[in-house]
Amino acid sequence: MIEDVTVTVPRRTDALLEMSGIVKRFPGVLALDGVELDVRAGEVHCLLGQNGAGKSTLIKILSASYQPDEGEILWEGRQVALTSPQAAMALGISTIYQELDLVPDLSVAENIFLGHEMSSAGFSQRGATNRRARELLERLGHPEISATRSVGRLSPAAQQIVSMARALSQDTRLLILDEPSAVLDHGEVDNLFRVIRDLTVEGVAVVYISHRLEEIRQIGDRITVLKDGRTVATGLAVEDTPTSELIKLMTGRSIEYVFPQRGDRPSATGDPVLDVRGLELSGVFSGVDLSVRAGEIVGLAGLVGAGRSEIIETLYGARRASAGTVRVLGKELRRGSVVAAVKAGVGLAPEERKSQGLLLDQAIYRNITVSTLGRFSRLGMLDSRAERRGAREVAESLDVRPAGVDRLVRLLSGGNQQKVVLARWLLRECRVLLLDEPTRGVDVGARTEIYALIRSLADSGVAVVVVSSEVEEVLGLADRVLVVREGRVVHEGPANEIDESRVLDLVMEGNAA
Amino acid sequence: MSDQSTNPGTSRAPDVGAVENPVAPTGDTVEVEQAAARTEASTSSGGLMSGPFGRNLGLVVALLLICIAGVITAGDRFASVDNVMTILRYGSTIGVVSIGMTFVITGGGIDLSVGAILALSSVWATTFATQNMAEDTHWVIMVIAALAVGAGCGLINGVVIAYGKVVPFITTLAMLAAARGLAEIISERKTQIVRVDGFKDFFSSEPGGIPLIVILFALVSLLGWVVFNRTTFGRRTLAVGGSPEAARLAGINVNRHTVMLYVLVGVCCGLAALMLVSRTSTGSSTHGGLYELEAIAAVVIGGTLLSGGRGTIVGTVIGVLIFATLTNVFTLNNQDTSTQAVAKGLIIVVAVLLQQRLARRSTST
Amino acid sequence: MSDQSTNPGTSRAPDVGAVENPVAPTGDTVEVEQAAARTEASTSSGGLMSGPFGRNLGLVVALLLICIAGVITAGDRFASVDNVMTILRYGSTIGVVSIGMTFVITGGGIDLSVGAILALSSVWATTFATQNMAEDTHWVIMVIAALAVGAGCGLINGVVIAYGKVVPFITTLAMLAAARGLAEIISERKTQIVRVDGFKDFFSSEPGGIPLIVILFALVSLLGWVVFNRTTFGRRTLAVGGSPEAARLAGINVNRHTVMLYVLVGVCCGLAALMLVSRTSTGSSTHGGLYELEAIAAVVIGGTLLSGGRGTIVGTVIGVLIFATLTNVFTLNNQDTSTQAVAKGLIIVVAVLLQQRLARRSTST
Amino acid sequence: QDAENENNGDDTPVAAAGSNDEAGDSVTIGFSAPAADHGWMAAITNNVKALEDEYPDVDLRIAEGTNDVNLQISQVETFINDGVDAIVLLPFDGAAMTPIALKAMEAGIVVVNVDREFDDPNAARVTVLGDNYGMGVSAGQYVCEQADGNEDAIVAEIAGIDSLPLTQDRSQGFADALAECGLDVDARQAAEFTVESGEEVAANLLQAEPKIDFLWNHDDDQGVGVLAAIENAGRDEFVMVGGAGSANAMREIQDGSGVLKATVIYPSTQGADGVKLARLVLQGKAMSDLVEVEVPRTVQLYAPVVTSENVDQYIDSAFES
Ligand SMILES: Nc1ncnc2c1ncn2[C@@H]1O[C@H](COP(=O)(O)OP(=O)(O)OP(=O)(O)O)[C@@H](O)[C@H]1O
Ligand SMILES: Nc1ncnc2c1ncn2[C@@H]1O[C@H](COP(=O)(O)OP(=O)(O)OP(=O)(O)O)[C@@H](O)[C@H]1O
Ligand SMILES: [Mg+2]
Ligand SMILES: [Mg+2]
Repeated sequence: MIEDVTVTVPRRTDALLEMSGIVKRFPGVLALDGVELDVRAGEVHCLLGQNGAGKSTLIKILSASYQPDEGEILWEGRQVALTSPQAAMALGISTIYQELDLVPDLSVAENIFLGHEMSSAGFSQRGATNRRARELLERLGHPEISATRSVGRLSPAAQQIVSMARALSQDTRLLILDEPSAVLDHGEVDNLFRVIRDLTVEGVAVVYISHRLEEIRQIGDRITVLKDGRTVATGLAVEDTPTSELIKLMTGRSIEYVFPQRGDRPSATGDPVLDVRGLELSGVFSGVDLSVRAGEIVGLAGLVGAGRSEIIETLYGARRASAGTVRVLGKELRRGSVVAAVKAGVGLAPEERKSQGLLLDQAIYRNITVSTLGRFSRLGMLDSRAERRGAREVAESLDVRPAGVDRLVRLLSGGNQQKVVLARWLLRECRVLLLDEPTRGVDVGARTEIYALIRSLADSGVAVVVVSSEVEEVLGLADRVLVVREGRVVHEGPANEIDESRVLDLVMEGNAA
Repeated sequence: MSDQSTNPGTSRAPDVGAVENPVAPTGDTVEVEQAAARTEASTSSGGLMSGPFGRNLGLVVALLLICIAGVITAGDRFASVDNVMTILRYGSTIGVVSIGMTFVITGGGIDLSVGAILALSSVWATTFATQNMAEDTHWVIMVIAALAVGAGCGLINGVVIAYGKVVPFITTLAMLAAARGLAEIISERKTQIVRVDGFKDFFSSEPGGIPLIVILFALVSLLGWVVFNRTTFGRRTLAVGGSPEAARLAGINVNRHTVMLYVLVGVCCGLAALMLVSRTSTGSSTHGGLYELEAIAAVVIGGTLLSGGRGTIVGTVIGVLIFATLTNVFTLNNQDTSTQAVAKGLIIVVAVLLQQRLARRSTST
Repeated sequence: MSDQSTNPGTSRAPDVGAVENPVAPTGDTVEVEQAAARTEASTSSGGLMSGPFGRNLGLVVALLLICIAGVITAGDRFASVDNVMTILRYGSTIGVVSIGMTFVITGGGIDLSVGAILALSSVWATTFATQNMAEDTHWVIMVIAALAVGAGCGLINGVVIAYGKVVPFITTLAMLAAARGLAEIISERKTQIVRVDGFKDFFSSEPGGIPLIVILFALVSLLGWVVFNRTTFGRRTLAVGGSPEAARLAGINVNRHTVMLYVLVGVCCGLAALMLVSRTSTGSSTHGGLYELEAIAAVVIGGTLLSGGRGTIVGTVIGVLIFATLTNVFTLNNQDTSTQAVAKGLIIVVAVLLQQRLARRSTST
Repeated sequence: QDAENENNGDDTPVAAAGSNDEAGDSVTIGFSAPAADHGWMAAITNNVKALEDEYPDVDLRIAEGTNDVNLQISQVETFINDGVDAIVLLPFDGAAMTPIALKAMEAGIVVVNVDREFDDPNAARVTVLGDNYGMGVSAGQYVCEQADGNEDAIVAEIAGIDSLPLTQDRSQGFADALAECGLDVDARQAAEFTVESGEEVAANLLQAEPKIDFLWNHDDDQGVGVLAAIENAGRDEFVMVGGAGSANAMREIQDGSGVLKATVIYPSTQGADGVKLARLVLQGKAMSDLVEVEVPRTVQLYAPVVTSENVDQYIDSAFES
């Protein structure tokens, strides 16, 4: 595939966009410190870097959502000032932001054309808008998404498609995608790449950000690496740069094993810590049996929308099961009660980290201790010294960066935010840990650390359930794998007895037919 | 430097997709369903008749129940054309204000100063100066005065909120105090009587047997519906209220839009002031007392989300009618104020509960 | 990144700094920047005194300006112990309600029924039955009655909001109507005069020359501060208001906590009712008129975020004092109500703008 | 019906008033007033309600009290729709209710205007007025009497809701009467007719004026709060005059130990008087003590000053606030 692209794309060497010496300061943070970037028409330029390296900040400057403190931007060789999002759009810069920026109560078509509505005399031309939207969705390979449906009703993956359609609804010369694949599964990513290739053939330049390095190999032409707000390498040709070197450029160290070694697990034969029987949430999934022993990691694989999140949310009590029982250490949990689950020693790191997992505008230590407040209080009075100490200990053991537990969680990078959520349950010393997409949007370095952490938790006797859309991750991390399709468990077995293609077959079955 | 333009993910959770994501288990099991129900409803906004009807089923049922109560307790006294006109005339003023309020609330704001702006507009339109000018030229001068005062107050609200970044609640609370105070100063606390006959004649006319102010309310509702659902302004209002950051990134001038929303509600207050002036033939600093609460209540009961991003004009109109009819039925039955207040409190809560349950049922099948 | 991690003093920063975020909520786009500024401030805040002070600098300045205006225009009549007591006595009732309101708003809710609950509590505590009972037994019965009524109303609010999923605005609006109506029915719209001497003697006592109700306000503020900043309850309130969903998934019983918040504000209303009963020596269904707006205004001016998740007791107390002092200065200068209203409107907006600018400056250096 | 016939045939010359009270044709009378948010207004409505039992021939329709002119207009519209025989209207704002009153008159309904006057004489068949200006004058004259030539006396005034015309009238009357004896109002604040506002305003006012000689408070209901503030402040150097004439205030005057020495009556029976007059007009009766065969157009009630000397005379008819 990659060869195809390099052959068919007419390489132009003249830079469409050049950014140099870009500096962006936030109070107390130097987010960008002299970044260089040049992008050519018709290429896919990948932007790599750890969480917090400044990738999103850079592209927000490009889309004029931020103003740089220093530096200049050349567009087709001419210096431009990007003063407002409109100005950037006028040049043909379209952006798909890392955090989906759609309006839930507007329809798909209305979202696509928000800000540049098709209208006459202020009246929306709904027919034309819907028609154009359908065309765009079709071009993106998703004619099944209804143009009149409200976006809030769509799955995250479909919302991502709508964002794409939105970016394509204008005359685009430069398309920026900030981690578009985080919510997509395999098939969807392939589809996305097909669209990107079509665009580059037309001479559109693409800036692509992702933490999944294998995607860079598949789609990228050249690479720029950011580290701590500086450009450490720019214009690297994808073919000539081994992954290990990329990792080294990004993290400043080399990472040998991404997944931790599975130890031998004597405990895996003991009584189950978590035992789920016949769990059902009507209309979503049914007949789910699941048991996890102390020290065991069980992975749930499946397509986006298969109902894996619902399964673990239900067994956590965040949704009320319509049938079935959940036992922890033999004790049955009250249905639909998170409080009961937490009391029994269950913890959940939810899928939507920011809205469901964290109190973004509060300090790190408060996010860590929120489930353990009782431990630091007597008669309701908090001993905040002890509380901070407790939080700091866990944060340090997880190497949450930057150090210091008084920082607002909002300002942490994705990987570190995830560590904060894990720290919460680590502090609570829970018996069962439910992890929903624990590494979504997390960079390679932090990802490795999180894997190691999960493994060491398991080794210390915690029963772990991991949901992930990355089959590789499930297979690499889990001891046992359950494959979920359309709300049913279709396969269960040890992780080392199944391979990626088999899982994909299981997952796709029925979809393909 | 441009600190204002450089902020992502502002006051709302930045991840829009996640905030109102139906997949997310919001609140608790009940709420998830509600969210689903609500979104479902708004997707089907295709047809005018089918959409609003299903969505507002609970409200319509509540209104019907009140009407039935009216017929049972007051019979023909309730179910007569005259009485219906009485209800409509009564609901018109607050109705026009509520339509404007629907826009502001949907756009993520709130306006506590509507009653005060109404009072100020009414006083300004009826000052001797204005009336003298109107006599010399044309009574339209009074109309222009009222609308201009409303728009001006709205403009001040909007600018302070959008550019001064003072929260709407505080800004409009301050405007409430200031506008009513100014109205008192201008009128010297006297009720100002309208002496311009053309004005009175025009506004109290009843073309086709329907009072002009009722026609005005109908027109404003219709216009409001069209603007809300069929124009870019209306759609952008939803975007600004639902996700100001997304709206900004989409190239919408959120600040300017916010200002326009407050000007719009200000103009509505000006129009309502004219309606009230014609109805009472006076301008007074006491006009429009507690209209803010009544308008907000009608809007919210109608199904508009108080936190912005979701609104319905049809719901607001039904909400206004519910309150007006309720009051009428109470009057017909000679109820004393206190019992009314208690009953109203109960009915409000029951109506909302009913609305929620029915909306869920009607969309989950 | 590295400059962040080497930031000194993070580990020894006392928690106060982080508890009450220093920056007033300012509209939309400036917020992230402020968030950053806040961390900065909280990491470097030295002690108890500097924390609240710097954070509320704008408010303190506003209060000082008003005091200076008072001294200039009214001289010793303003700057006397008696006058300070007058101001404090005046601010105490609304102050106690505002402390409760701070909790509810921080917890993501709002309570429009505070005034009505206060009225109902006052009437219930002073019904003849109770007074007769009190004469037979002890006036403490009246105290218990007032607090119990407040708690009961709060309980109803809380249950309807938390379990019925009716939005707080509508629920408490309904309670406003219902409680005031009930108060009128119970009192038969008569002002009920307190005849129990023990009660009057106790509440109008002035231990150490300070009126008891002022002492009560101080105690409630102190208690409120401790609960807000130093207990698990306060911490959970912030969590529930900041992100109810995240709080729920962290194992907090959000519904129960919400109910407790409304009970708490209800009890505050009950206490405020007792204070008002002792101050006016009457119970009346008209007590507490418009307290909802005044309390919310004081809370929001103080810097508590109307959308929840961030609050400050110190700010609320200063907010209450600003309003009380302002009224006092106006009265000392014999200003009429209209001028007062206009000036108040302006001052509110200016105070908030000042607060925002100063808070930003003081934390971004 | 029997009673009616009896009445018609009854020519006993005893008390003409008595014959007016006897049952006549059945009449339907609508009554609407502002919100009963303070004692005096509540007394108005209560006095009207009491008539329902007194006159079996009157079918009384009492609409919800309201301070929203829009709503009050719609209440009158409802009365017109209902075809009541008479409407007794105590408007929140007289001028604002004029158009609808005119409409009612045009519809052949007898409109009785109570307390706050319409701006068109044709809008009412009978107008029952309290004398707000006269009330101020009475209070002012009493103060002048007590001041006894002392032109330096410090006079304070606590008014009612300032945006109501009646408050303006009272204050005007007060100021005019004071001017007669060379006095003027040194401090004036407006409360809201509620106990609480009375207390708040008085507390601040007392602070503002370290020494007061006379204090006129427009309304005895808010006066309860004013008295509480005075007690809280421990002040007793002045003479206070009340307004409206609640039973409470009269007991206070009777007791004589407090600062409240007098109150100016503002009859709370106006509404009831209006209903009675409406009934007479409808039944074609006259005010029997007058020679006139029709009910007069305007009845203005008297605003007497009640002091410890004549309090016994008034206390029984006073309203409980
Ligand atoms: N609005 C802001 N205020 C303060 N600091 C900010 C702001 N936005 C970003 N930062 C900080 O700037 C740095 C760069 O953030 P940025 O979001 O660009 O990283 P990123 O490379 O996109 O990371 P990720 O891979 O996690 O998306 C981080 O340290 C972040 O905390
Ligand atoms: N509240 C809701 N309203 C409507 N549809 C919903 C709701 N919650 C979930 N769904 C739908 O149910 C299906 C299951 O979603 P879910 O997120 O559980 O899948 P998943 O396997 O966890 O996928 P992912 O990898 O995205 O987490 C999806 O199609 C989703 O859109
Ligand atoms: Mg990023
Ligand atoms: Mg999921």
